[in-house]
Amino acid sequence: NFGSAGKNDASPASEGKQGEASAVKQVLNVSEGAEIATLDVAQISDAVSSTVLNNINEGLFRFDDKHQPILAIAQEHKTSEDALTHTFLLRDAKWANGDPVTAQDFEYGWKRVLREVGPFGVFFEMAGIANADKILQGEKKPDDLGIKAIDAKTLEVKLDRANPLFLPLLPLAPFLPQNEKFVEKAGDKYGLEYDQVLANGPFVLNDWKHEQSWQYKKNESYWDAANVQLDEINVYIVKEPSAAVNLYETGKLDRVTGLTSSLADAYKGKEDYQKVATPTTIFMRLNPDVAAFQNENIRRAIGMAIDKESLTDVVLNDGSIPLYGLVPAAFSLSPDMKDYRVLNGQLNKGTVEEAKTLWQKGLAEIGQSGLATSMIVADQEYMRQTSEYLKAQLETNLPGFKLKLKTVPFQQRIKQEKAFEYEIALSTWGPDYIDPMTYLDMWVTGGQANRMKYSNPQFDQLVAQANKELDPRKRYDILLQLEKIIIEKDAAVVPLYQYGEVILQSQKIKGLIWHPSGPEFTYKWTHME
Amino acid sequence: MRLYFLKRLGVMLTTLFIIATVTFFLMKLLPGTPYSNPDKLSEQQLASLNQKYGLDQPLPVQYARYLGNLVQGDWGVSFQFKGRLVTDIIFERIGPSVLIGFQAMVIGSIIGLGLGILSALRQNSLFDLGAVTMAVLGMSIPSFVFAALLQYYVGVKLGWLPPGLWEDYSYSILPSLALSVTVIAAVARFIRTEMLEVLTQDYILSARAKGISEFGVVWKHVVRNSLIPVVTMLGPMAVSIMTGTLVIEKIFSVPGLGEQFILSIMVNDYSVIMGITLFYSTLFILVVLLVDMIYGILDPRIREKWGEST
Amino acid sequence: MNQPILTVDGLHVAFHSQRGEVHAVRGVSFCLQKQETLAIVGESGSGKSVTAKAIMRLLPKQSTSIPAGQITYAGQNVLALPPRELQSLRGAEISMVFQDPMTSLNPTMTIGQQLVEGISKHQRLDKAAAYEKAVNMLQLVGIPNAQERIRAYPHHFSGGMRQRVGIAMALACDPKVLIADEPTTALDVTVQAQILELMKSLQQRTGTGIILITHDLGVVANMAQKVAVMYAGEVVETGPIAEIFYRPKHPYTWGLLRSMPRLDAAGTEPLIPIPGTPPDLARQQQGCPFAPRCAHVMKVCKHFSPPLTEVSSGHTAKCWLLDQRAQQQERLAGVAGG
Amino acid sequence: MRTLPATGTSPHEITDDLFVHEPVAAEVAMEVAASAADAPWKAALKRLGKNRGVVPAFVLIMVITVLAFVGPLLTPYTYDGQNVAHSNLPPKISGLGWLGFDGLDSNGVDLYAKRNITEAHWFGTDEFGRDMWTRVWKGTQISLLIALVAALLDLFIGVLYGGISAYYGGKIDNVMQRIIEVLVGIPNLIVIILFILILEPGITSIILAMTITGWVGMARIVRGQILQLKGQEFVLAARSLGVSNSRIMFKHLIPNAMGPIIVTLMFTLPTAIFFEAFLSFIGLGLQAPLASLGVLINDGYKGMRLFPYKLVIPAVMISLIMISFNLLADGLRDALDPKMTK
Amino acid sequence: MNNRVLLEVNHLSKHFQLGPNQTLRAVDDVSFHIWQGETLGLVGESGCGKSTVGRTLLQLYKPTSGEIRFAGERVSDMTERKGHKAYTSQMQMIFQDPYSSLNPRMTVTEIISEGLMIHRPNLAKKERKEQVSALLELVGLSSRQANRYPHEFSGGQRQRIGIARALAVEPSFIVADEPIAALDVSIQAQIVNLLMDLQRQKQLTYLFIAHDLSMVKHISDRIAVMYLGQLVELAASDELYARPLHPYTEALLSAIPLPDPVQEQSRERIVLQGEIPNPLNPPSGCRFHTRCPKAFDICAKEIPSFAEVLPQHYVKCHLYGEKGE
Ligand SMILES: Nc1ncnc2c1ncn2[C@@H]1O[C@H](COP(=O)(O)OP(=O)(O)OP(=O)(O)O)[C@@H](O)[C@H]1O
Ligand SMILES: Nc1ncnc2c1ncn2[C@@H]1O[C@H](COP(=O)(O)OP(=O)(O)OP(=O)(O)O)[C@@H](O)[C@H]1O
Ligand SMILES: [Mg+2]
Ligand SMILES: [Mg+2]
Repeated sequence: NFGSAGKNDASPASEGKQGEASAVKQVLNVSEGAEIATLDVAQISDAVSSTVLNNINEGLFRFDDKHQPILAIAQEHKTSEDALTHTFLLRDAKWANGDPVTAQDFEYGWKRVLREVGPFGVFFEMAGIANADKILQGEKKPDDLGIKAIDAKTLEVKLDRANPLFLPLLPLAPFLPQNEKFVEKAGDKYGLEYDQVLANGPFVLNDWKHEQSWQYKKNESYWDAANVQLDEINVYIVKEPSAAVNLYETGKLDRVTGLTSSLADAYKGKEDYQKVATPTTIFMRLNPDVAAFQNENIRRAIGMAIDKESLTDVVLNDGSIPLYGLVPAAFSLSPDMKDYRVLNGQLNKGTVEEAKTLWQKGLAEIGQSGLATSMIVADQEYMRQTSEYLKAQLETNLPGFKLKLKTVPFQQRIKQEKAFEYEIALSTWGPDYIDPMTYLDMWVTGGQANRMKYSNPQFDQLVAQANKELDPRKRYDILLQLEKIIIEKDAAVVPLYQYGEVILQSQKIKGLIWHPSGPEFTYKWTHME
Repeated sequence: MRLYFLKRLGVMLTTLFIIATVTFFLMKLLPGTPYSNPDKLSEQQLASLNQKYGLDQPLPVQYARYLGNLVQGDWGVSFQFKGRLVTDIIFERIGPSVLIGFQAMVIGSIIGLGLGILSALRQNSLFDLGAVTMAVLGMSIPSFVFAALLQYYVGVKLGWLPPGLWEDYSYSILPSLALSVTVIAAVARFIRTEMLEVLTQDYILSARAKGISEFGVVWKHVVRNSLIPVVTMLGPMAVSIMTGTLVIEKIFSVPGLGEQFILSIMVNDYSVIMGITLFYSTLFILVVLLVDMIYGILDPRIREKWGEST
Repeated sequence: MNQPILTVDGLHVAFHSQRGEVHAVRGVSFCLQKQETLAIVGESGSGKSVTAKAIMRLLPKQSTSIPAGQITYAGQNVLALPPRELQSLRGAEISMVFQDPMTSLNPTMTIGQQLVEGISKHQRLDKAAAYEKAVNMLQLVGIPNAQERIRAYPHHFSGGMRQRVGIAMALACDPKVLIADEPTTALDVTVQAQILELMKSLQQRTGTGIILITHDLGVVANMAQKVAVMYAGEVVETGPIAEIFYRPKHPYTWGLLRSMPRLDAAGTEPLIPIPGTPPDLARQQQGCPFAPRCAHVMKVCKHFSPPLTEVSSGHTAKCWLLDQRAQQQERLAGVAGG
Repeated sequence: MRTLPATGTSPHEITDDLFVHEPVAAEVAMEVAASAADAPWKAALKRLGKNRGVVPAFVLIMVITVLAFVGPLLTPYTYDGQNVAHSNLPPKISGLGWLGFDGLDSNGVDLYAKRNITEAHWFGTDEFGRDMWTRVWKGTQISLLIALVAALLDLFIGVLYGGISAYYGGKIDNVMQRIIEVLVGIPNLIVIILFILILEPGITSIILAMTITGWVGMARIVRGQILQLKGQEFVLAARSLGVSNSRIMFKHLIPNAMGPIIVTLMFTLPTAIFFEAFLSFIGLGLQAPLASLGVLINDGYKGMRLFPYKLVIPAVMISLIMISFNLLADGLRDALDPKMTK
Repeated sequence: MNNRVLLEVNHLSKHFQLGPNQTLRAVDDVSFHIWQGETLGLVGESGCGKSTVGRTLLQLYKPTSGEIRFAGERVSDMTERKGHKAYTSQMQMIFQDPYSSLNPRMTVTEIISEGLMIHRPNLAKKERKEQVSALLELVGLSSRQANRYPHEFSGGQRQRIGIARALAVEPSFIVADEPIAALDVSIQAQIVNLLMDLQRQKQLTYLFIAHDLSMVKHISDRIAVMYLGQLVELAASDELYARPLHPYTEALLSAIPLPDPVQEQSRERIVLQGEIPNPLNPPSGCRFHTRCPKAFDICAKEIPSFAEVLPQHYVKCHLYGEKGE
């Protein structure tokens, strides 16, 4: 049961037949758990905001229903031999105020993100765009970025290195065009109110009541308006799942997410009940400063001692699924359209007996009779539940294991992880982009998100290789190999589960596309039946 | 007396200054950064962001700058809502909080007074026992339980009122009701106890001897003389309720200030924390002042003590 | 003039306290005619105030009971009146001046508010007129600068001034019966004289019957036509004023009259009090309550309650000495003269 | 006139020979004087006993307290023993099925039968399969302790602070009230987060966290009362006796403010209990798997639709505790007030 | 009585600030002294400031101006140096209002033993209890009532509790603010006898405030008459009754009710005419001139001095000043 809400639906291409169902009002009502932080492309860093931008704006590419980049404002894409120069030909698209969307808008937009020290500025480095890294280091000016408007309709982007990730990143928010005239006029207010953003995408923002709701209307001047069927989308901010469910019951909402255990069970078996595996992974970091965690057998034993199925299905019961690897299921498809998880299988899965044996062996090796350690846990509900379960599991299944739980605020957990002030950390990771690499390259030696001094030269070398490999198949093989090294061979990290969501979605909604990373939804091809 | 209040106004500013100072430095001790996605930020990114927002400066410099801006009426901008003015955030959010808080106070005070007065007058009766029990339940069961019950039964099952969101007036009723439970309990308990005390006073006899109706006696003589603890408690309660309550706002999806504040602290949104703190403290101090003034209105003997102390 | 406006018959009041019942009033009877002043004197703690409050039905319901007795006002049984009628009675028909001037005024309302309250309840006056009347009343009881001081709070007033406010309050509605519980204790003699005059003139004008509770026998002499002497919850002697002053029959009354200082006396010799302490009202009493302190006590006094004996028309006393069998005792003649 | 029952020694008839002068014997008077009434505290205790709510309330508190310690021993389960196979079982007590302890879930399915479980969990189990009976009693222990601590803080800091502030008045009052304003003004949550960084979680930290502002409400209430009381004549009288300030405070002022003090106290208790739950949640309170009633309610609330017992049982428990405390407190208040006879 | 001045009051004033510009001069420039072992009676119209004088003496009110010397020492210095406690062991007050001056939450024993506990801390509990019983009996209450609360007593009984409370401390000076007003005559006699006995035995000194002039005369050695915040006359009691000089004193004496119906109904009184003046805005000149039957021009203009007209007989009246003669 993989994939998105829109999994069973037509691809964008097959979408085009317009409504015999014109009797149905093309209005979608959904909820969000948080307010839009900002709609200023240079400032955004959260999913809600990028979802809005994804639906009111359009960059060179946009994601299709398989989360693959497809041409959008770019009509044509040409790559040089060395894969270092990319040239885009833009189609005749318009901003909602009538201005044409030009190559200059892209150049201005990208450079502006770097000028504003936007949090997503790193994406330019990730994409490998020329000079991005130096600009971020402060060695060069944002104006030196490798992007150039050849003319109004031709855009040239230069890369530092051939990069397989370049295209998959392009649909993301930092790469959207920005209308200079409008941005400068809005000044400080840019992106803070619904009338302080300029659409060039399928929808325009019609209203935005802070902390309350916002509303999209179909953008009639969108180049592909003919394929947009929804007239109106209302998004309400509802922070409590039970409240959202109540609103769903009264028909105020067509789709709600994040049902908690009890609510989930209450709707199990109903038609509108769905489970969605999100790409957020939960895992344990084991600090190698603790002598026992330098022992591979002990690390492996810890992983095997935990009954992950019971954790996700009984204790959490919120749609989460057990994870035996770094990369979550339903996240990335290989060039052959196979799921990464399926390809790599369940790594380091064992029985409690195996765990016990390994544990005894490990203890003997380090000459200890038991292990008293502690785990830092962020103060989120599901984290707390997970940690309570882990404590019981480890303490019963591994004789001599004593685990102390230390609940701390989320910010503190991050801080302690970064400073190595922990023994075990119950950590989470979410993707930056839709590629397994977002879960893998964090473990390179000295990596910024490594935070447990993991170091394996072979691993580092393979990551470097994958980053250069332009052949998708070969590259995917490396990616699969990487996970095996860290989990199966080194048993360095203890993956636990991937966060899942139980959602209720009205049967009327068709073609709603949900993305595991970046923007959450694409409404362009959605319609009501 | 005017002098007294002028003086207190001066003192109020000092108090606010102390609160601002202490909060500022405590807040800076909080772990983490004010930037979103702290999990992903690299050291170097952090450094450039810090530089951009002046957070790389020594604390006293930051503090001086903050105060300087504050004096000029600049409360700063939010980090979590990139660049939105703190004042805008507060004033957008405070409306709903005040509305439901105020309604809860009104509903709570009226029902609470009614319950409390009746049960004091019928001390030890069954009614009294019932009222006390209700009040105790009201204070010992958290308001989110009432909120959830109201939402489900009145909002969904009966469909009488919207179960959540914030659109027109009707959306404010359920949250107000849920919030009022605590107020009812508090008012009822306090008025009852104090009335029992006052009812034994001699001047109640002399009021009765004048032949005024029992209602008149209770309302004009007993209740008024019983109000001091109620007012003491209601004042600060009104402030905290009207500046927003996390759970109720969350449950009913009310765009109020309460949720905002907690969130801001969790994500270290410095300027918003400071803004809301100052806003709240100002209100609190004003209400305390008001409560003291009401003491004076309720009991002239207290009023004159002020005259002496100036 | 000879129709009683208020009669109290065999009134008995008990307080429930944790020590058991306190029988504060034990069968008090008297009657009050129109335009008459009945003075109640007696031991402090003998139940005078309680009797007064019982007439007003002001005793706390929870902690008191009235197991016996009747109070009749204008043919109505006061003890059985429904609340509404009781309210129209209180303040308008029967009003009361409280003994304690401080605690009987509401500390949080101005003098004016408290006065106006009663006035506007019983007299059809608008606010301004009621206020006018209140100022008037204050002037009548001799509060200087009444216009101003009507806005003052009770604690701004001296004891005597508060007492006068209480009097003003009670007189405001021209009651038919005025119960004045030590109305002038806190007043100096000039003001006291003035207040007494005021009460008298009210009496002349409206035929008010006054029950005057006081310790000041001078005031009794000035005001009363009839006197009831109370001791330990009982009326031990009652009669026309001249009878009581000149021909008292009860040893307690003798003691009272004797213990007063006299202005014309030389001054240094000690006063003559009644020895001993009054009985504990929480206990069931046997015999005459005064017996333990009585100089003329007889064996019978300790075991049997003395009967009510009519000495002359309207003059009754409760004492075994009045029994024929005791009259034989020679001693009596000797003491009665003192 | 009442006829009085004659006692053994007294004559039955009025005979002539009784009419002889006979002064009261001195020893009789002495005998009367010696039999003094109860000491005041005894009297108060008696009055307390007479209040009709007090005895059942007291019994209930005793029962709950005893069960809080004995309860966990009555089942084979521990408060932290997980058994996922037994997760989310509804309460079942054989014989008490009619009371809702029938093991049926909200759809009327007998989960015990369905999952072939023979043991009965009296209060059901939570999502980890932990026995709720033991957890609830364990939680009651903690919550009672928290309530006790909160009450002590209120009484020791709140009453004293408010009392001193109002009694001395003037500048002292001014400064003390401003301190309260500062304490209330500084966001509690920030301070608590900072505590988490410094302190080990546990009772000490809970107490510390409650010490910051837990007593403020009490202080303000007491201040309001004392302000009203201190101008009264009997305080002047005490001053003229040379009574020390502290004695005036404790003997004259505070007893007269007892009503509101007790009610405030009753408000502090649940507030403290839920404050502890909040602390536990963010990491300063007791560490999981220990759970207080507050934590159980917070947790139970989330499953309220499908597993109402998880919320209802601890909520009923807290309500029972609070109702008994309140009845007791009301009784105490009445007993302490000498004017309340009955 | 010996010739030592126990208490000396010089130009004492106590003003109450009622509003921003409303000052009530409750006591205005009052001077007198009290010999050790003497009883000074203080009489006057109600509201004229008698209680205020008494309370100011005890430092319950802070004097607005003027000084009080106790046994030669300035009271303000004394309380500063030795504290309030030392001072109150010398000086006590019986409060006018027996209702509000008793703590409703304390039993009679507690109320009375409080002073004992403070000033005689070494007393064993049992002794203290005995003392309390003795005091109760002394004021004519029975020790059986010792564990009751004030509200269970009648007005007169409460008054006696107040007296016992003051006596418990065994002070050398007592301000008795209408200590007997609420008592029946027989108990009045008892109390007055008691006070006088104590005075004889222990050289006690009293400031005796009362309205009952016959009682004042009986107990006092000298009597001071107050009117509207000021002393108008001061003389030995027999002298004052025999030869009242101030017109107000005359009026006062003539108004004493006599406990004899025949005499009382037939006597003549001096009835004071005119408005009772406003203490917030007292009349100019002699404060009594608005009601004085003997007033003449100068009375409205000039304040008479408090002069010794006859030996040891002071009066504040123009009739006896040079201008008046
Ligand atoms: N609430 C009460 N509970 C118990 N006993 C009471 C109560 N009120 C009054 N008493 C008792 O009843 C008796 C009569 O009191 P009451 O006030 O009538 O006396 P009194 O005659 O007015 O005396 P006084 O002249 O001193 O005012 C007293 O002995 C008193 O102790
Ligand atoms: N606390 C106070 N605040 C304001 N005014 C007061 C206060 N206490 C007394 N007064 C005023 O001071 C004046 C004198 O009062 P005081 O109580 O001394 O009179 P008094 O001579 O004792 O009268 P009484 O014989 O009636 O008790 C009165 O006018 C009174 O209103
Ligand atoms: Mg009385
Ligand atoms: Mg006085």
